[in-house]
Amino acid sequence: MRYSGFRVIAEALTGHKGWKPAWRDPAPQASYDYIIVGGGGHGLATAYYLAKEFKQARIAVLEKGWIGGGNVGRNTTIVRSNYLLDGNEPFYEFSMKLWEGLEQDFNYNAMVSQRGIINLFHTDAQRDAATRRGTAMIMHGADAELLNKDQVRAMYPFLNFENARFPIKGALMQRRGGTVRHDAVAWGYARGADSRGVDIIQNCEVLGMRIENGRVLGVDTSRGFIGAKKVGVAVAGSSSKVMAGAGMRLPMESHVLQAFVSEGLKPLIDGVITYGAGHFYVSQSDKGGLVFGGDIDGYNSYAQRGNLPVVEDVAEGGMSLMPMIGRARLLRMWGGIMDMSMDGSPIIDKTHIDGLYFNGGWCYGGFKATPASGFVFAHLLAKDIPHSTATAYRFDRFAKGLMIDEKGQGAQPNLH
Amino acid sequence: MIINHPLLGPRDSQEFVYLGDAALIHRPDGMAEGALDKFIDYTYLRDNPAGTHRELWYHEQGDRSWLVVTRNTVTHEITAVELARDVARTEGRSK
Amino acid sequence: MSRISGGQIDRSKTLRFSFDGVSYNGHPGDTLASALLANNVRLMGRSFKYHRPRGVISAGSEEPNAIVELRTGARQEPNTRATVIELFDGLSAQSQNRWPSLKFDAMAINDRLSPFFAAGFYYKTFMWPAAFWEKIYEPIIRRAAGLGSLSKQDDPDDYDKGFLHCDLLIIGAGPAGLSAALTAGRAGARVILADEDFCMGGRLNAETLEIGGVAGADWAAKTVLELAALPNVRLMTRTTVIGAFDHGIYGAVERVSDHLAQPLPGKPRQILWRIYTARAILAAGATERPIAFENNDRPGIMLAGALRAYANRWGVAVGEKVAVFTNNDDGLRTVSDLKAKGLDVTLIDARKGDEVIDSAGRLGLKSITVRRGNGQTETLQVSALGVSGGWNPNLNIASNHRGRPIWDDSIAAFLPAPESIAGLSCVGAAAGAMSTHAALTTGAEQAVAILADLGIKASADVPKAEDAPLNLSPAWYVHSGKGRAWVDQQNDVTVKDVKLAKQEGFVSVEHLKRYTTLGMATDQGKTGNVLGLAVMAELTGKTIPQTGTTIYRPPYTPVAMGALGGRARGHDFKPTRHAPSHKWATEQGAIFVEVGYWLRAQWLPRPGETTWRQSVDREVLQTRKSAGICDVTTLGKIDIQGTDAGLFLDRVYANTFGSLAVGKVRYGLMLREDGMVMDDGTTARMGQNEYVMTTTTANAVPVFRHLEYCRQVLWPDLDVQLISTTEAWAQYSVAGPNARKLLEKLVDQDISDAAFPYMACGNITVQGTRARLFRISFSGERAYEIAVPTRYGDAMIRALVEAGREFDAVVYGTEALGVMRVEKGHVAGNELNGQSSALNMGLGKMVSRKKDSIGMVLSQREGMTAPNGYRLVGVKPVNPSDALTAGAHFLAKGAEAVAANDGGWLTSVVYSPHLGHSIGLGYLKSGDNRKGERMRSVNLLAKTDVEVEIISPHFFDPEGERLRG
Amino acid sequence: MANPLKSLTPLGHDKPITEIIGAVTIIENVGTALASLASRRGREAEVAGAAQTAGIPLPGPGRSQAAATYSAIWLGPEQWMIEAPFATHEDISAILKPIFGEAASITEQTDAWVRFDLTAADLPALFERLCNYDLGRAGVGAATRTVIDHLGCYVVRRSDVEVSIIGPRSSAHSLHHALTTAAKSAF
Repeated sequence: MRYSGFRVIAEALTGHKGWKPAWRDPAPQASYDYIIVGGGGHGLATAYYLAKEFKQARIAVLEKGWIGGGNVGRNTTIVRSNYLLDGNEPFYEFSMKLWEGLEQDFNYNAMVSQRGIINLFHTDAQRDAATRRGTAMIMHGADAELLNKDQVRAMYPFLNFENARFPIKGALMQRRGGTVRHDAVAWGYARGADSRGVDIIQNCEVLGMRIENGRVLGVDTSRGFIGAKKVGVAVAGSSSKVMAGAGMRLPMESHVLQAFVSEGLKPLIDGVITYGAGHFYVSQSDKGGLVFGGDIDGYNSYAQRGNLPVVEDVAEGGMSLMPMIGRARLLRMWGGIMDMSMDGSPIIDKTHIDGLYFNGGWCYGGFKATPASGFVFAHLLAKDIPHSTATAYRFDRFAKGLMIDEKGQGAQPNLH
Repeated sequence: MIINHPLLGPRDSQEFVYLGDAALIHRPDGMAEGALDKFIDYTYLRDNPAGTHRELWYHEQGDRSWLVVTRNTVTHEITAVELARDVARTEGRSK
Repeated sequence: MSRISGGQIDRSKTLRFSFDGVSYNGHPGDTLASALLANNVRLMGRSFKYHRPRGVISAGSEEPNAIVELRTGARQEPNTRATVIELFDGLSAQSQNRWPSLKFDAMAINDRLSPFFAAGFYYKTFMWPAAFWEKIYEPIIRRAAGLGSLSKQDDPDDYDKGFLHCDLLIIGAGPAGLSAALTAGRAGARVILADEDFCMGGRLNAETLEIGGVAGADWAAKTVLELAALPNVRLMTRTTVIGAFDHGIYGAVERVSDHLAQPLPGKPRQILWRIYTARAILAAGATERPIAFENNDRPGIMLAGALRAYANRWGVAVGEKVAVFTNNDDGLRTVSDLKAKGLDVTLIDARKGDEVIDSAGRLGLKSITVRRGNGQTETLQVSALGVSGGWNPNLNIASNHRGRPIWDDSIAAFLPAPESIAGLSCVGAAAGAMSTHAALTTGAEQAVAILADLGIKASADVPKAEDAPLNLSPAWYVHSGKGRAWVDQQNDVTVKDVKLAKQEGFVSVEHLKRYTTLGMATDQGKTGNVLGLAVMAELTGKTIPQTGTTIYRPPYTPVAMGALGGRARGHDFKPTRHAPSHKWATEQGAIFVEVGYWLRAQWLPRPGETTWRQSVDREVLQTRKSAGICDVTTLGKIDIQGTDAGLFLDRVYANTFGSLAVGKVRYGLMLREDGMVMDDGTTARMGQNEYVMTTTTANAVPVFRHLEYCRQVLWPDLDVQLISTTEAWAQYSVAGPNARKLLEKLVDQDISDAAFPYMACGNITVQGTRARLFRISFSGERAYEIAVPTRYGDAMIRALVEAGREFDAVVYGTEALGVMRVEKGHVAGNELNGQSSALNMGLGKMVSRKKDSIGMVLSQREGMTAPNGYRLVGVKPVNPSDALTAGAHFLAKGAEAVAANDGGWLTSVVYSPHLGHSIGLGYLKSGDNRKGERMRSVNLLAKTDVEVEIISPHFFDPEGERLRG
Repeated sequence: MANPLKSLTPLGHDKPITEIIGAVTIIENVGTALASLASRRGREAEVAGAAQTAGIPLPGPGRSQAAATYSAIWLGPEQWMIEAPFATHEDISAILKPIFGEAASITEQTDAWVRFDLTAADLPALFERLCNYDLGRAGVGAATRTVIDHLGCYVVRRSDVEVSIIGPRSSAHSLHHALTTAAKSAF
């Protein structure tokens, strides 16, 4: 069933009796050609593109809970392609281009809103880094601009320019950056995949992998064994747990990242603002809530909740950057579990087990990567070769000394 | 969180800096055969358990002791806190 | 007037206040809501989506409808619940989310168009053409959305943070909390009793029930008096416990000044308390929930307990003729209490099959339509309707750690799961103990049990109180007609929306919440969530617990960002570190720059100099010509002692140190275990077992942490002791041909080249004062670093300047320092970027393979030793008048500016007054073999494209003759 | 030889400041010389012996201890901060080194720190606005390092009504600002 303005009007006039379930609730079949483990944004996008772009069939997505209940439903909804390194930027720019056509592609309004993102800088060294990054972005086909202090002030006059411990000197801006209605991304992909025959199986937890002679045969689940020719794992937050089922140790730790939303407010902040002298970034949702976040709590955790020190640290950053928010109220805080990898960049690769593929290690970057992650993972699953924008996301890059370390922090996940 | 420092008693975790898995104690010998492979595993691979985890914390704003904290990564419950120096010695580290 | 007799307000005093510009009177003890109701104002707000006229439905912090903009100007506070605003003289409030006025709101058109705005409609449209989203649809949506507005001015008030410690934190000062506090307090335990209200007692203040033969409110007051007299008990009113965090830490916000027009001088508006507890008791009571029926959202329709509370606590009747719609005996209390106040009250008892099926009155309730059990319908003219669908225990905080609540059929509500948070016990209504007797008993008994665990003997002494059952028979929503029955009033989520969600497959609680926005409003669904769950349960034919539970995250009620930020704003965001020469440099009019927490002199302008370049060029040229002085105190200094100190240095530095002679200094390169460069600096051997390491300013703390890690964790038996001495010494660099002559005027020892050659170090005295001297250079000139105890740092800079006068010595800042180090090809911050190896920096030979050191092994990986990797190069513009910019990328001549052609980038750029053009350092692929090559340096942001020549990074005195002199 | 160098206090004045803010008296104390003392590996007993002979107390974890001339604060395992009157012990490390010889590592610390002595009848009421240290339960002689407004500081309870805060000297102004602000706010 196709969504459209006309449809909405027609349904409104006939009591909304015609709306059908957004996706079916099928029972698992005995076997599939492709099993995608994880009904989050990445898993659902993978299934969608497998079916739509790579014309594959007999695909199932297995989700232990309800689809979209993981990080795709608990993030700060920012999309951008302002990465520095060759291993990353082509991929994130590919993702940005997919965002730009996504709603028409999957016929669901995910409110992809390119209202611009700025990264403030406060020192000459940060400005030099912004020049290096911005130039690299443009070389990779993305957009970037360097704003001076006055240009930033014209855009956001309420920032603290006068009485700041670390004065604002300017910003790197990507106008194509912005926000997306996060839940709608999961639902849109789910609906699009379902309508192309993908079985989305909720409340079906993968308990183990069945592997014989170095080849995967399928997965044991809370709803029984399900056979598969190929199994793709996209379970960011639980990657180490699931891959342990295949006897693998991963180059990552799980950490909790808190995010926050304020009470609804009339429009204040049009785009996305990232503070360069504190751990704080903010945007305003279409409903009016200020959506903001900062650093991970910093210790290994699977708890999906954080502690006060980081809450306070984020608020301190916010108050020092925009002292007007003192009288806005924090309404809700939540925590998502991040795969924090050893160089801050993801892994999308085959494993040493035939038919078993892995997608994870997204650190903070998972949401904005969703479309490209699904696309390139589908490419890898369907063709057994990496997509041209994701050739660097290999397991063996650490052994070879080819880390993709945007922050230059080395092998310490909680610093990325 | 509260870390019950073996010498100083309960302290707010905000006084500490977190490093990671206490397996880092077992640094391979850089001059030994096959050191490269050992260092790659040592530096990059983690068990990352959902459950009991032995991890290194540094009391940077306190007495500058490195501690080995045994903590459940699902509940955050802490069941043991030891001086890393003592743990390292009992696990065979010396000079 | 709707004032009736009784209530806990001080009628002897009158407070003036205004709402939407109209002024009214109230009394101390009033909330804005009670005072407005007392003035016959029922319409207080508009709903989020349909802009429906709304009034109060509650008498507490669960209020979804009566939310206003409090105060004006920079203190304007959007979305503030009228039900918890303590009235003060001169209070001014405005209604919000309406235009042009509250009574006539143009956006109410949405209500007429509501069929088009069903749950999730926006996911299905506004997609074409794509460009229209940002340009047309979204701006309209954004303008319409949001509730109140911020002033966009800086918050003028201050906020504090604080830390409290106790044996027992009791959350909520109703009968259960007071009973627990009394028990624990009398036993001598260290108790904190916190309540969000400005008056302790909880529901007791709103009831006519008796405890121990006296009115409940009086018992509460008496109990508070006794507790206040106990030194071991801290009573905190106006204090909301916002959440339970790990290991017994609770967050709480105390509203110190919100009941005043503005804070007293020096006092904060609010304080964020971090409360460290051995144990805690949740006695937060329960929140009443409505029964949904058509048009159940009109001003005048409220919770039955709230209607009762306004009458009993505030002496306010919402009209003469009222009705009560209930499915439990608590509703009957409202009937009897209001009758006792002389009001005309009609009971509609759902348990008898009677139902309210509709209401009328656009801006305020005029009448309700009742369908009796026998099927007859009648219309009642009432100005208020109290609704009671039962009570939900306030288990919010008990579920902060994601412990799933448990359904209890006897009260048709969720109870906190036992042990859902370690150390937290729930008592009273929060635990489902609904009678006053049960509240008092569970509170006292839990306190006794907890104190026993803590080794404190206590005994429960519980006065007599009512112990009536609730007699509830579940009724969630009235099935009738086609109209809309509200579930989440603020977000305008109706029963129909829940049905639509079910129809479209959004049946799980998580999907229901996200798709319909149920429970996402500022009240976080305190009154609506369970109702919504119940509707979904009925639609899916499941029980409520099968359908799902709702768990709550912090904060319990929304928290001002200012309170979470505390004092850390403006210049107090982070501490400031001053260098020893700061006072002197300020006198000189120096320009300062933030370097981490430090403030360093960036350059020191002299009269007549109009641009920074003039000052910096002078500082550089004069230093190279004669002598320059620079405060280098900010570099990290670490005292390393012990018989294994040399061995230790060999492990942490990539190059060799054990062989360093006493009295000598050596440059050291420190790697991370992954083989990348962590830091660099010099280390001096001051004695047999005594070294002084210097680090970069930025890495002083991480390097010290790393050394302690190596010492304690990796090699615990090495005899090495560490302590930072960064702040103990004021250290100045004196550089230039005349540096020695200058110093000789001040130091008491022979520092001739024979006695003190290049790379020498030693303890000396300056005019009798203990000092250290190091002959090291960052500028490429003959240079010394001289250190004196910090208290003499100010005198030392003055002495150096004085001694330098005859040589026209200059004091130079970080800019000139940067120029000279680039001229010399030394790596610094922009090259030490954490992504670069020794090989990248042209220092590969420094990594000794003869010993095991941190990072040595992994620095040998193929990807890090590839010959086509980045190498440090020097860069100069072919046309000397061209300016280079740091961050620009290298491209071959004629190559298109695409990533495939990217050769590297310029890391640092300065103007070299010595060479008369701008120069730079950069990382260039295969840079080693490209000296003399001509390329372009391209900055695509500034759109500059400069032809450059790749040269050696050592622009100045490559042989280093000037160093040795 | 020119005039000897003139010293400044951590707050940058010739003389230390004393101020009274409501119920709190804040004194910038420059009358104490400091040096760190750390046992060399395996020589803890020697250090203890030498200290006893010299009348230098070596308190246990979380404690400070005063004696005739010297007092000491526990810094970390086998490490202490030794305090002595500045007037007589300006060159404190030179005085201590002969006492311990090669058995200990000694480092001059006098100038690394700013010390504020706070006097108030109700010190816990002030400290609950400053740091998470439970001063209410910390008796006389308690000493620890903790965080005050992002600064690592030692808190030493000298008596029921007096506490020393020893913080990083370069941040003396920030620390002083934090103390005075809290004093105004708390009382």
